[in-house]
Amino acid sequence: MFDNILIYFVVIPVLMLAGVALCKNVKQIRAVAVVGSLALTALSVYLLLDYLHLRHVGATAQMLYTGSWAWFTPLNINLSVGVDGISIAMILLSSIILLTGSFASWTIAQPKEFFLWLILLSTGVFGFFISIDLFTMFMFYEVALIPMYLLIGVWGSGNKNYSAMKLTLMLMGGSAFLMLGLIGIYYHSAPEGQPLTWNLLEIARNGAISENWQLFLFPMTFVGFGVLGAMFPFHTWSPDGHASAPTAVSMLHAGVLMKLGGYGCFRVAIYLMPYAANELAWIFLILTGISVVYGAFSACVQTDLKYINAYSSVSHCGLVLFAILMLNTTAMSGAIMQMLSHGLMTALFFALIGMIYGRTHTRDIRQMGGLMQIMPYLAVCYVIAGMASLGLPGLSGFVAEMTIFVGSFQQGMTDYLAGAGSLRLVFTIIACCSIVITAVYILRVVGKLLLGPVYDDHHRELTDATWWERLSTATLIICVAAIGCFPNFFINLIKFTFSPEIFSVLNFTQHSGIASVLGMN
Amino acid sequence: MDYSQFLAMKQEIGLLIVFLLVFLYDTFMPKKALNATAGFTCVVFAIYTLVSFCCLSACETVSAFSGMYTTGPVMSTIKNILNVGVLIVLIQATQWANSEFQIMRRGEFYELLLLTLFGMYLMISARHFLLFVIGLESASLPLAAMVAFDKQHYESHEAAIKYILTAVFSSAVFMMGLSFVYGLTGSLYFTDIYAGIGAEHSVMLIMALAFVISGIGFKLSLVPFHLWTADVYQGAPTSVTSYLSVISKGAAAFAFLVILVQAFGLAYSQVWEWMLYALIILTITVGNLFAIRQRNMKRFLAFSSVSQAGYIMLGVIAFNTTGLASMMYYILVYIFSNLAAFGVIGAIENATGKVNMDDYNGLYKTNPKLSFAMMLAMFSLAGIPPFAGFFSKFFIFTGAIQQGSTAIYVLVLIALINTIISLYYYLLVVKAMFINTENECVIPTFRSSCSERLGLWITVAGILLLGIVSFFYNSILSMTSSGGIMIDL
Amino acid sequence: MELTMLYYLIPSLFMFCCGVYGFVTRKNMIAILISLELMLNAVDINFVVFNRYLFPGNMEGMFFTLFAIAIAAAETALAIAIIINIFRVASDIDVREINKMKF
Amino acid sequence: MDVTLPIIILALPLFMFLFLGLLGKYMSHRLAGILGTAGMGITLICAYTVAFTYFFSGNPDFINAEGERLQQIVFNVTWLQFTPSLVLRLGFLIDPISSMMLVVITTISFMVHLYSNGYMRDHHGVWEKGFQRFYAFLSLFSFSMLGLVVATNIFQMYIFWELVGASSYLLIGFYYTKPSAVSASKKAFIVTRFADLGFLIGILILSFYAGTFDFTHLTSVAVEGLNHVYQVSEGTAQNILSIFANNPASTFMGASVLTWALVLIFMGGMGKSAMMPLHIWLPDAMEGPTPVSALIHAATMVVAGVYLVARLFPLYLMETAALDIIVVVGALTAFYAAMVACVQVDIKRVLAFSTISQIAFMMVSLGVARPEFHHGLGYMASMFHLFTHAMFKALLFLCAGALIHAIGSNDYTAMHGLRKYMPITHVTFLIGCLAIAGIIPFAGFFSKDEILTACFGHSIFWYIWMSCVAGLTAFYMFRLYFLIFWWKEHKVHDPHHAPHDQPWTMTLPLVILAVVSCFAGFVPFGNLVTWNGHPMFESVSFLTNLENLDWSVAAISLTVAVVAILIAMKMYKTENELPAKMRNALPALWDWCYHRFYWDELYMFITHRIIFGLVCKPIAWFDRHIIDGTMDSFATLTNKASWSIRGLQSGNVQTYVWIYLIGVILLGSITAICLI
Repeated sequence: MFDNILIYFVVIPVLMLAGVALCKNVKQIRAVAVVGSLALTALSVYLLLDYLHLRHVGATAQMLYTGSWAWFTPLNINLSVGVDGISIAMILLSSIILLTGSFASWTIAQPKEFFLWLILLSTGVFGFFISIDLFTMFMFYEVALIPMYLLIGVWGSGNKNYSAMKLTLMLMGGSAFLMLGLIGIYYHSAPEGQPLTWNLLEIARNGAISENWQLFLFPMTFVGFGVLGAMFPFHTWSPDGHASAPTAVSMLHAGVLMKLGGYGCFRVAIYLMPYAANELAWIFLILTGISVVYGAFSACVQTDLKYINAYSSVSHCGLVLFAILMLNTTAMSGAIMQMLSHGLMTALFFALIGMIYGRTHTRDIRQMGGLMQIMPYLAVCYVIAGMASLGLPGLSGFVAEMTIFVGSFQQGMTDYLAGAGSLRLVFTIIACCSIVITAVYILRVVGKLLLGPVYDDHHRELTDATWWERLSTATLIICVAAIGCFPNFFINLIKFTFSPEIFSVLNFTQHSGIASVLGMN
Repeated sequence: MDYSQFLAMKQEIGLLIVFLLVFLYDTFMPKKALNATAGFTCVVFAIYTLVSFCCLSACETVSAFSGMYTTGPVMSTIKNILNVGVLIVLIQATQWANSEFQIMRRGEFYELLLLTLFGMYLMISARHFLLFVIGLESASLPLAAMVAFDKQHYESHEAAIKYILTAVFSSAVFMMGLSFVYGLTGSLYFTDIYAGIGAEHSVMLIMALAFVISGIGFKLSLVPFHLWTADVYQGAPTSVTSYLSVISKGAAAFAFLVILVQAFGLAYSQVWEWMLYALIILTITVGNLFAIRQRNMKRFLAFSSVSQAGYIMLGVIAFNTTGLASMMYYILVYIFSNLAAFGVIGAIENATGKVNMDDYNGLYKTNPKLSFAMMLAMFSLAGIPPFAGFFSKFFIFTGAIQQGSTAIYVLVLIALINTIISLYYYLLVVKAMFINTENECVIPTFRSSCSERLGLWITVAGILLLGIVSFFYNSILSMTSSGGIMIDL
Repeated sequence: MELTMLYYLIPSLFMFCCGVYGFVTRKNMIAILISLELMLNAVDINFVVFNRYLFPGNMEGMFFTLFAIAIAAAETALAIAIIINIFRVASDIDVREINKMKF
Repeated sequence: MDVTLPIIILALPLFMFLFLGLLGKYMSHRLAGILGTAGMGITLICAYTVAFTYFFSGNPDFINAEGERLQQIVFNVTWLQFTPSLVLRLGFLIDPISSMMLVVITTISFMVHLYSNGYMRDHHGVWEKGFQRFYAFLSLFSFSMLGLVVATNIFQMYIFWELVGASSYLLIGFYYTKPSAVSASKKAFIVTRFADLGFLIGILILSFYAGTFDFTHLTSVAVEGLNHVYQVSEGTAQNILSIFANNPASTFMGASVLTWALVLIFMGGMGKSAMMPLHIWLPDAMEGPTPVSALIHAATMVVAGVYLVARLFPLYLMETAALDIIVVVGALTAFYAAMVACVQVDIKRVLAFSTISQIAFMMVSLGVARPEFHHGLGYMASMFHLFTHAMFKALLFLCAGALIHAIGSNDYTAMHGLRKYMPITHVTFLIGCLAIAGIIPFAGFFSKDEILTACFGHSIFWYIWMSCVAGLTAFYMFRLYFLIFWWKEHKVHDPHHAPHDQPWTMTLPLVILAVVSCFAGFVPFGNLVTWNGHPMFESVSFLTNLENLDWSVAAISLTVAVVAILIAMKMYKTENELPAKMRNALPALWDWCYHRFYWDELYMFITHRIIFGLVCKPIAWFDRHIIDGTMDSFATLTNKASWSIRGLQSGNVQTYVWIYLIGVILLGSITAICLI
């Protein structure tokens, strides 16, 4: 079992848990956290390189490093792991954000409990990304959800009890639907007479889920994951939750946890139920298309920094689901890029907001101004994050959005010319408009918060970033720039999965669902 | 008559021996040795539990007294599960039993407890309604006495009278139903009833079935037969409450399944499925709705146990081996989770006499270990991984859905949505302990007695291991699917 | 005239209903206990009658009745004991006063 | 051609940006300035080498046997692969216009780098705060602009298009403590962003149908097709156009898909080149330091739109409808900007509006260009004007910078009669004015004359229109000139601080640019830059442009210009009542011009009232109260339900039993009813 490298993505966090539990003072805790997350980062980088090497020498399996260990044998539940480029990208993202997050929470109160919960959360995240068994996937998914409650409730700020409870309950509500969907999938995972299975790959290979069942199970799973992906109208946990959460938690939650939603929609809902995905895409296209512009517009009038970012996350994550639902290679790879990009970007945002809040003790942009003169380093980082978010070339946001737009537009025109309705086309153009709105609210914040004269003279004594803050932000910025400058590397990393023989949904050319329902011919 | 048939009842006999030992010890030992009664009982019972557990592998299906009594792997497993629960209860009760008020009567407490356990054994193994009724009554009547144990507390008496009156009433209704079943089928043997009732639905039989179900639903505290639960749980001594909440529920649930399957099997499955759908939805929802408001921890757990009973019934309605196994597993996990919660409550009550949720505010600051155990219990009850509760819930849903009808999907969806409500109130406790700080009289830091700590350690270990370690569920499921009571499905 | 089963069942059902009625209407707990006895006896009558008329071959009903009577006795004893306790504590046996724990 | 020089051209400015940006604050101001200038100087040399090799080496890669200039892609690396066919490459394309642009950009940029060494410090030699940052941003801008002009495909162009937008944002907002500067930069970015949205969608449409981003592919197809269309026969045009024609959706809302694509792309151009109605950001952009205005908002970035249209010119020729739109937009903008420029007080604003007007000239001339008239004279004229205008407009801005630096104010009212105090500035400014007014033999004359000729060839109406605009141009430029240097004597409070010419770092660029403005007109553009690479004239000499003038047009435009200048002189040479009189004569017109026809107020209304007030705020409210309210209401409803049923648990045994009994009976009876 321990000859499989993937297992260590769960083992190391568990060891970290034990280590933190045994720690005596804050120094040791920091040491454990940093060393552990560094180890995870190193491991994921090694995994990345080794994966590319294997592909290069001609590994053709869909998932590599696959391993499967019997767990609940009578129910065919195994601990099956395996990764492809997409999972690896996600794992890399998670480890980086865990690392920077532990730097960002260098001086947190009650560090022991905090890091216990934080690491438990990341255990869930890593487990989710490496597992290809629906049961373990779901288990790790919920492991990742619940520490949120205490992290926000204990270390949060503002209306934290309400936010924490709301966040937990809404996400659990999503996972209630999800659980039903997954069990349903299990009982239709294999044709009559053959043993049932929870294994993603086998289910996809069997393709035994009948069309009617797909139509019932797809919404269950998609909504279940979509809630975590902040899909309109189930996004309302996100503003309050992020606003109340402590820095590192916002980073991990917006940076990684919300990606679980998109990843799950993509890996479970669409991958296993292509027919329903194709038939029902239009419903969720409308919802996600709405959330793209809706989030952006809402962000324009917020005055709390975290609310602004939460809404922009709604907009960006909406774009992820939107692109996934295009059911077309380019758009889907764009969606993955967007997950990476948004993860790093928004983590950077929340880190900076946390640092600014820690100094000024307010997040209201009307109470601040001219921070560029006071804390230039943080201000410049904020500008860079903003530029990434509004899609400046050379930073991650641009490549992701452009890939999505190109792919969606191709798909939209194909639909339109095939007489399958202009829904995709229309919503693509609507989504394109979001780049302008994004510019509006980003520049609004930058202008109000960083530039202009100093608003509050008490702020003049404030200090600039400390070394650990510099470390964490610089790391994130470098990653953002790396994606922005060498996108093709990542595209090559993930593109293997998007071949029609693996991803059967790509075989659907006629998107009859939209046409038949909306009659847009 | 062949008295060797008694040898079939190994576990019952073993239990009787334990009972006699405790009785003799309590009666004839010198006064000062009595302080050790509790320890003595625990040890003896532990030995018995161990032995019966070891015998489990050697156990094969036998029936005695012309089929009145049957035992087999599955039956002995559930009995062993109950034994474990009782053992934990005994350990946790030690502190309370040694308190000065109980000092004179603690022997009786243990004897009554063991008697009720004996009754539950009979309920589980009975294949004839006469034996079943005897088991039922001897499981419930002594409980009334145990509920009334806190003589100096008025609540204890109120709880007792409410319990005894409703219990007798429900057993009357139950036996009324039985009389009609007897009248219609001419026998009280499960198998004969199974054969006797035709496929056609007669109103009288349906009513009779409703009466019977209500009688057992009373013990399981299914809505609307649950109303005694909250008051009794609140009034009774904490140890008794924990015993009520897990052991008798578990036994009743299993017996319920046995009766439905064996007496009112396939021919009437449609009928009682209808009834169970209604009962389960009511039970889960109403239990949750009542639990939301509760401030008294024992009352709160009472309602939570009501809704938990609903989830247990999902295993019954599944009507297949997976469901049975999941139900037994659920009972096992539920025993550990609930006893962990009651262990903490009892410890705090014994130390400070506080039982309100508001008193728990800021508990983590003063007693981190206790609040940690409590949190694990709550998460496990709420079904949060990686704690055992998650697995039991997931498996019981899996088992239920295996039945495959559309109605079951709806039922499970409702149950799942209810888990959100339950998560809410379980989190309220966690919130009180970890997040709330506004509390003028925080529970001071205290060191709970070693027996309580032992009990808590056992339960916490169970919560952590029962799920992750797949051995337990796998063995239960393999046992149920290899014979046991489901053969005739 | 020849007595059919109905002649016994109807009174027993009536007894049962009386018991229920008494239970939910009487204030005095002793009276409630008596009503419970009525219900249990109705059950006994049922068993005996069914056994005697329908299945004279075996004695299941009769035996059940015997056990039921014993159980009823035990229950009454226990209930009386508890009621006495209550009377000691509350010096009142009005069942409607026994509602300190509610909601 | 080997790749070292092109790579240096792109890499060096980028490196300078990173270097100065990251390490700038650890080095002295002077060193940073020198490094930045030196870096730009090297880039300048490389760019010149590349351009001259392209034009004059006669290398068969660049010019074929019949003297046709060819496009050549020096390198082209895959950057991002969307689909097997749609690949986003970063490369280096040299052809006439890109080489020409290389020269322009590097020249002006170098001048500005040099100039800023003097400008960015006050009279006591104290350096501006953030001087290094300034040079870093300048390098970033140069990098982006160079990348834009050498783009091999339209998506690369879009990338650098965004980058120049960002660097212009940074430079306009250089004085970030000034709220006006901040809002100006924000405005500039958002307006251009909005335009870029059109650009993006245009690209998407174009690439979907053409299946490629590459200019070479797009245009070469079109070029040869057009050669067929205009020289051989109509028939073969179809199969070239067919890539856009052979599908049901080829027309959308009446216009062909190609038209839509091109118009949308032109929208991007409108944003960057400040065409009406997207021009509003440019006047405000003058909040930036004057050298920045000279570099970005006069010479280089603002002509990116013109460059874009020129780049895709063959495609536009396939859809002349788009070209007509360009003509209309351009002509209106030109006239509007000229009108406004006549009454502005802030000298930089005057120059800004004149820039808008001049760019509009280029646009018009592109719009009127047709291969059948003088081999697409308009195209050549537009590029020519781009070149000359860059020179003299940069000159004018740098002069303005010198004036502002000396006086410390942007208003001519604070200046008046400076000719004695700042002779060099005076002369150079005058040269600039003559050039832009189109007085022979200064640079502007030739290019503007070609443009008017092209208009004449297209339609007489636009010719007259544009000639009027040319007259206006001459008028307002000389109004400005006279108001600054004449009008009345300059009041000097104390002789020690009398305004004087600036240090050599600032005057040298003025002189150089002035010289260039004098002679740039004689560059035989017709042989260097034409729409399809075919040279216009057989023989080339120093006087080629003079010989090939269309004297009828030239004479008219000259007279118009001279008359305009005379009027300006009459009105503004010496202090008099005439301007006030005229202003009172037409108060409404004056107000509208002075307030730029209230465009900004209109935009304020749309953005603040409509977008914010009627879209954003309602949506935010809706989210908080409706969506979130619904979610919360689930919780509250559950709670209410819990309270409402508490009565069941009355605490009274008898009710318990009642409920029990009712439960049993209902359970049985309902089941019975359902099943029987």
